[in-house]
Amino acid sequence: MVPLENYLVLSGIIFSLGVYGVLARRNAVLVLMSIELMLNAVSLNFVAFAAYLDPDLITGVIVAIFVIAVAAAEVGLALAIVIRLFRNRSTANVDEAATLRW
Amino acid sequence: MTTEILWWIFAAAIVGTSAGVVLSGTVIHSAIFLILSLAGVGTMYLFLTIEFVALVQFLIYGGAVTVLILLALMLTRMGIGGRPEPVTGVQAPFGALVAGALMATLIGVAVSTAWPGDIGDSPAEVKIEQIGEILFQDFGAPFIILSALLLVAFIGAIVIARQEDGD
Amino acid sequence: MGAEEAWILAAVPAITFLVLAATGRYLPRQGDFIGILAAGAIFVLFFVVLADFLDLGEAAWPIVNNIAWTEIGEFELRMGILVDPITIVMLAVITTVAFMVNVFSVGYMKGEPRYWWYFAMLQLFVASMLLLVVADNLLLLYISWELVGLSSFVLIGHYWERRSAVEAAKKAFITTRVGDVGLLIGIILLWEATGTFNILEIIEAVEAGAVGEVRLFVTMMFIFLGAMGKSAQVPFHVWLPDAMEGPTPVSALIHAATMVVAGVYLVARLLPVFEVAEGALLVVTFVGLITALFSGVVAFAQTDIKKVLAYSTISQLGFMFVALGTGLVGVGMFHLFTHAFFKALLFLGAGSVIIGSHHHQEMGQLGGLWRKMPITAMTFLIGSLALAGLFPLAGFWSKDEILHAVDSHRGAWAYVLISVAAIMTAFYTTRLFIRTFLGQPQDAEIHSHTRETGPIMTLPLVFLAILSIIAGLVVFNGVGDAIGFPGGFPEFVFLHEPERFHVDWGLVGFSSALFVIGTFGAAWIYWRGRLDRATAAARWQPQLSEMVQRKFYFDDLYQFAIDRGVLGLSYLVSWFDRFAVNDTGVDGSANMTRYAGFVLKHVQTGRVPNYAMAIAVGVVALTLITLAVRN
Amino acid sequence: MGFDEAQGYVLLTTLALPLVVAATLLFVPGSQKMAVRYLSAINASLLLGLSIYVFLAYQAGGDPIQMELRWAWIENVGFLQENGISLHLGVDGISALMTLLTGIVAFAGTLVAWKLEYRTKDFFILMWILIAGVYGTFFALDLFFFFFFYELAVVPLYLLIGIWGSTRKEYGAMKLTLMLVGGSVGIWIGIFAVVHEAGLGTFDLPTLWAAGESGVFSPNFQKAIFPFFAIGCGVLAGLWPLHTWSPDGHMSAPTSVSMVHAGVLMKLGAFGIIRLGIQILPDGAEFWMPALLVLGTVGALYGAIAALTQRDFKLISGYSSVSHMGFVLIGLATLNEIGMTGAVLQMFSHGVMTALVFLLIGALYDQAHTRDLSDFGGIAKVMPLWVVAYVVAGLANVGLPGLSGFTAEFHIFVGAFRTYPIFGGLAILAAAIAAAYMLRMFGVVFFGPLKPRWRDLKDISPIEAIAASLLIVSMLAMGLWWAPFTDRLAPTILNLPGVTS
Repeated sequence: MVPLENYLVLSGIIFSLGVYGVLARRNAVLVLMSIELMLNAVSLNFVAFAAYLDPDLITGVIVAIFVIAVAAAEVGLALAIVIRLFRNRSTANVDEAATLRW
Repeated sequence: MTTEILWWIFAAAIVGTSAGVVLSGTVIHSAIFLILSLAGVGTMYLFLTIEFVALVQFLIYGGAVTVLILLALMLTRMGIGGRPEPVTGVQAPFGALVAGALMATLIGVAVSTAWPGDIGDSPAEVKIEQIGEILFQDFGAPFIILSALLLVAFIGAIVIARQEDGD
Repeated sequence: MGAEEAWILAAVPAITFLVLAATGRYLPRQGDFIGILAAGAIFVLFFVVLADFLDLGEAAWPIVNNIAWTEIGEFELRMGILVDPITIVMLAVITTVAFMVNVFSVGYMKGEPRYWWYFAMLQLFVASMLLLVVADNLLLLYISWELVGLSSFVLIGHYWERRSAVEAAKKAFITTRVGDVGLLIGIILLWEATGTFNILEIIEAVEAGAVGEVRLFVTMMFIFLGAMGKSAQVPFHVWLPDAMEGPTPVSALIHAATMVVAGVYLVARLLPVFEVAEGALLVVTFVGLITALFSGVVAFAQTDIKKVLAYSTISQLGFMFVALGTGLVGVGMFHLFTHAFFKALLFLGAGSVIIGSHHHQEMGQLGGLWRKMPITAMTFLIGSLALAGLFPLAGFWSKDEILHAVDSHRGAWAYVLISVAAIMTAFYTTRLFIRTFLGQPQDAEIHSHTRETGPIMTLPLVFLAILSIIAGLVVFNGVGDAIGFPGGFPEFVFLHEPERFHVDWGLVGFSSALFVIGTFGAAWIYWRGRLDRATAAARWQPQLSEMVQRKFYFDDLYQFAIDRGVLGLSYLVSWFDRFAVNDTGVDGSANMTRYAGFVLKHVQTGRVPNYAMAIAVGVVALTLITLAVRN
Repeated sequence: MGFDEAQGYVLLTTLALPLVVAATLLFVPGSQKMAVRYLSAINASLLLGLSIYVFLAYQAGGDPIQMELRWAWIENVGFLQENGISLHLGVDGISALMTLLTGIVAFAGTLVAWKLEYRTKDFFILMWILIAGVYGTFFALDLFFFFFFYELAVVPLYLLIGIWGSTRKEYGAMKLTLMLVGGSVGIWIGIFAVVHEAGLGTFDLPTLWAAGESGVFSPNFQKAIFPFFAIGCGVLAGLWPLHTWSPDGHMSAPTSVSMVHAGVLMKLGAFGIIRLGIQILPDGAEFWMPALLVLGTVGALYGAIAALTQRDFKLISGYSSVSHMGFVLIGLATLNEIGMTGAVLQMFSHGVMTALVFLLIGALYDQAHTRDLSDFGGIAKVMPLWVVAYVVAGLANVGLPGLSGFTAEFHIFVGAFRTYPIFGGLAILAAAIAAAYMLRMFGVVFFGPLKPRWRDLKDISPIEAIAASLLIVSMLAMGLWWAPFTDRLAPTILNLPGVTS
């Protein structure tokens, strides 16, 4: 059967790709997608652990469900911000929005 | 044996599509890759015999979230044509480096750690009833709070995205 | 009331002070009669104390009476009074002169500003001075020592609208305070060594050898510093001539008869300790001699009546220290006793001249007052002769005693020098008298307005003049016996053994010769108001003359030291505080923080990817560190 | 309820009263200025009465700590054990005297603020919070509450100076607050180190003192931690070279704040050094005291010398405060009974004296709107009472016998000579310099010919005169008959660990 390590490695790869996306891409929507990738990686991790290590107390599964729900909320909010940003600045590039600066 | 081969195929597909998400030059392509990647992760849940989560994954991610993203893309007219401009920021190389380091670390940790329990076994089957019980009994309060969070988030999203007078 | 309650003497003027200070300005005549009453009361009370003291008899001396004050662990403090012959002498001087000055002031201060305040402060002075001489411990002595300094400060500065008066008051207070630093250090050192402030106990302990030789010498030098400051000995003398800015009766009381002799009193009081401290008395003699000679010379060149008298006082204080330096407490105290009367007389006489001539005190503007102010002139003459040492006036006997003491206890060098100082005394005194009262009026305008002063001022003069004539006679055994004392002055006030006074006719002749030389020298130069010989002398040695007139540059030197040294240091410290400590140290660190913020704020690019990058780097780094630590 | 416990409630009342008044004032309309003033004046009188009571009721020969009261607050939680944090009040001889000082200065300060017109209500609210903090610090026998009240006293200062101040007020207020809070950080670190090292799970001071005596704190620990307390509290006590907030802070502060600040708050610093430093860490104190002595002596001389050429009234007082607090440090550093008694006496003496000085400077500044010495001259003519009061204060400053300054300084000198004769001599020298700067100011400002522009100056008002006479009476009391003070102090001080007789 597929051992636990495989899932962990897979999730690590997805997560790292997400990180790269967040760090490298300019488009806000893409950054958001990368975050979704990272969240997925984490969910996968949780579920895998739950299934392999703790089958009776399937807390990891619950967490994964929560993650999905929170992700939905987050995406909704984040996209609203992106739309707002685009409307105000005519761009969705994150490196052009620098209002967080002092 | 068949399962393992299938697993490897799906795993490769997930990695490929995920890479597609972050590397693709067009946003709309990225969005499609994202759908595929999310679906792939959903199949992974099937491999782990937790069908409920897989279902949720397909429905919510594959359905709602991606629809939202696509909607946003349309509203911002980003996916369609537009000026050719660099898709990556100035810190992309450094980001690759960091992400690579992170990947190496995570893989290293995953592989080198001796996990407790008999890992060779297939994962335990998880019944939906079990999930339901735990979700509504042990995690009742967080569940309710979560629903409130969702509500607040969507109201917030509406408020933020609303077209104001004078905009 | 007996000698044990001698503190009442101090309490009476203290209460009077409070009454006058609180209500004086609203009372009729601004309350001056209360001051006189109080002074008269203590004058009478003194005789009560004296009678009781003599009644108790020699066996009961010294009379001690004290109460517990505080106790901090082993640090126990008792406050109280000590009455012995030295105290009695001081009490006699203070009460008498204070009474005379109070009466005289009514005339002198008439119509002056803050009349009531003047009388109030006079009482405060008398109270503190009396407390000083009855104190049985050095702490109480120091307390009253400072209080007399305070009253002196206030009274010198009585005319505070005049800048010079304020400066003089300040100078007096600060100069004596420099000496007081020494005194306080000395007192504390003595306490360290003996564990007590009580004077008798200290003497006992020191005589028993409780203190090491060098340490004791150093301690006594510190204490002597205090005495030098208060008694205006070189180099602390500079304040006394300036103190003449105060009202003249104050000069008579404080700066001639009482406060300035506090230093002498202190040394006399602690003479047994000085004796044990090897060499300390030699220093006392030495300082006294230098002062006596120095101020005698400076007095030659002074033209202000009061300034001449001030330098004369300094010089006479030097005589007293010389006498104490021989270890004969009776001799020093005797000169203190007689000097108080004739010097107070001279000052009050000068005050009378000032009032009579409508506030002129420069000898260059006076002269020929003999006819205009006969009583003042007569009494002044008596005072002058007593000071110069004419047989058999008061000053003669005390000076005679000093010469005798120096002759027998110090070498020939001291004898010669003190004789020279005695000649100088006669010289400047005669000069002062001739230029003020004899000869032609220097300023006809002033002369024509001059009138003799009223009886309220001349009566104290007459009284003091009588004392100046007869006070010296108490040195005789027979006189002392007759008024109830155990004998003459040296048999009453002594350190180890009473000493019977004998007239040494050889010494009388020598002393009179000194008087004659000085007097006739001055008369030869200044007779009938001629100044040509004096001018010729000045022209003969212009540099020397200049030096004397500038008082050997002491004031200039001090001014220089203060301006350049002390104030310069203060500016330096202030600058250091502002620029080094505050601007560099405190504001500097604040500015550093601000600058750091200014620089580091650029880290905040405001671009989310940069922050994300920071987070990612941090996560990776932390993970790696955790792993590294765990392995 | 036993008598001693009942007395504990006296302390509690004293502590709570200003807070209650502050809370009440919140509900008084700001326009009702007279109501605010009367309420504050009544409160100040009550506090004065209570403070005098506390001082007199403290039995000189009794237990070191009296009038104890303990209300448990947090205990048996986490690392906290029995009596973990409790409102533990009580006074010893030192804090009894400091309580008296606080009562006197607060009373005088309230009267002086009578004519304040700008935001009267807010001013008094902050003032009473500050006073409560001061009382609390003196009463607290619990490290947590000690620190709590200490901060409660320090923080309102910023607003009081920043809003009601004058000359460069923002700068002065900011500097003062930053430096003091910086010191607090040190104290806080020290407190945690001590509580942790003791391992008793309690902030209770008597417990920690007892623990210290049984040797819980190793000498090395003590040596390491003592500087935190000494410097942390030293900032507030004007420890050289951390004194520079003092001249600037005083220059900016409004009159009554200057009075309370210089009069009482600076004493909190010295009090903290005793309470935290010497009482908890005697070995550390012994090790570091020579350093403190040197700093104290430098401060005493430095302040005095710098004051010689200042041109601003308040700067002179500021520097003279540095000098006098230097004396306090010298006294503490002697670590013997007389010297430390002198130090505490000096805290009281300097408190009332400096309060009087600031009161008078304020009274003059309100009319003249300048504090430059050279602007003045001969004002004794128009303000005789003012001048007399100032001269009394100045003479106390100089250390003239009969006034409190002498009593205090004398004890310090004697104590210093016992341990460090050279420094004793230097201290006396500093006291002599005080005469120079005081008399210089007298001469320039009070005497000499009256400058015409000051012909219309008015003498101090009756209200100010009451406040001033209270302060003068305090100075005379200590100067003339100091046994009531030393009797209460000496047993307490001898009881402190590491203090020799």
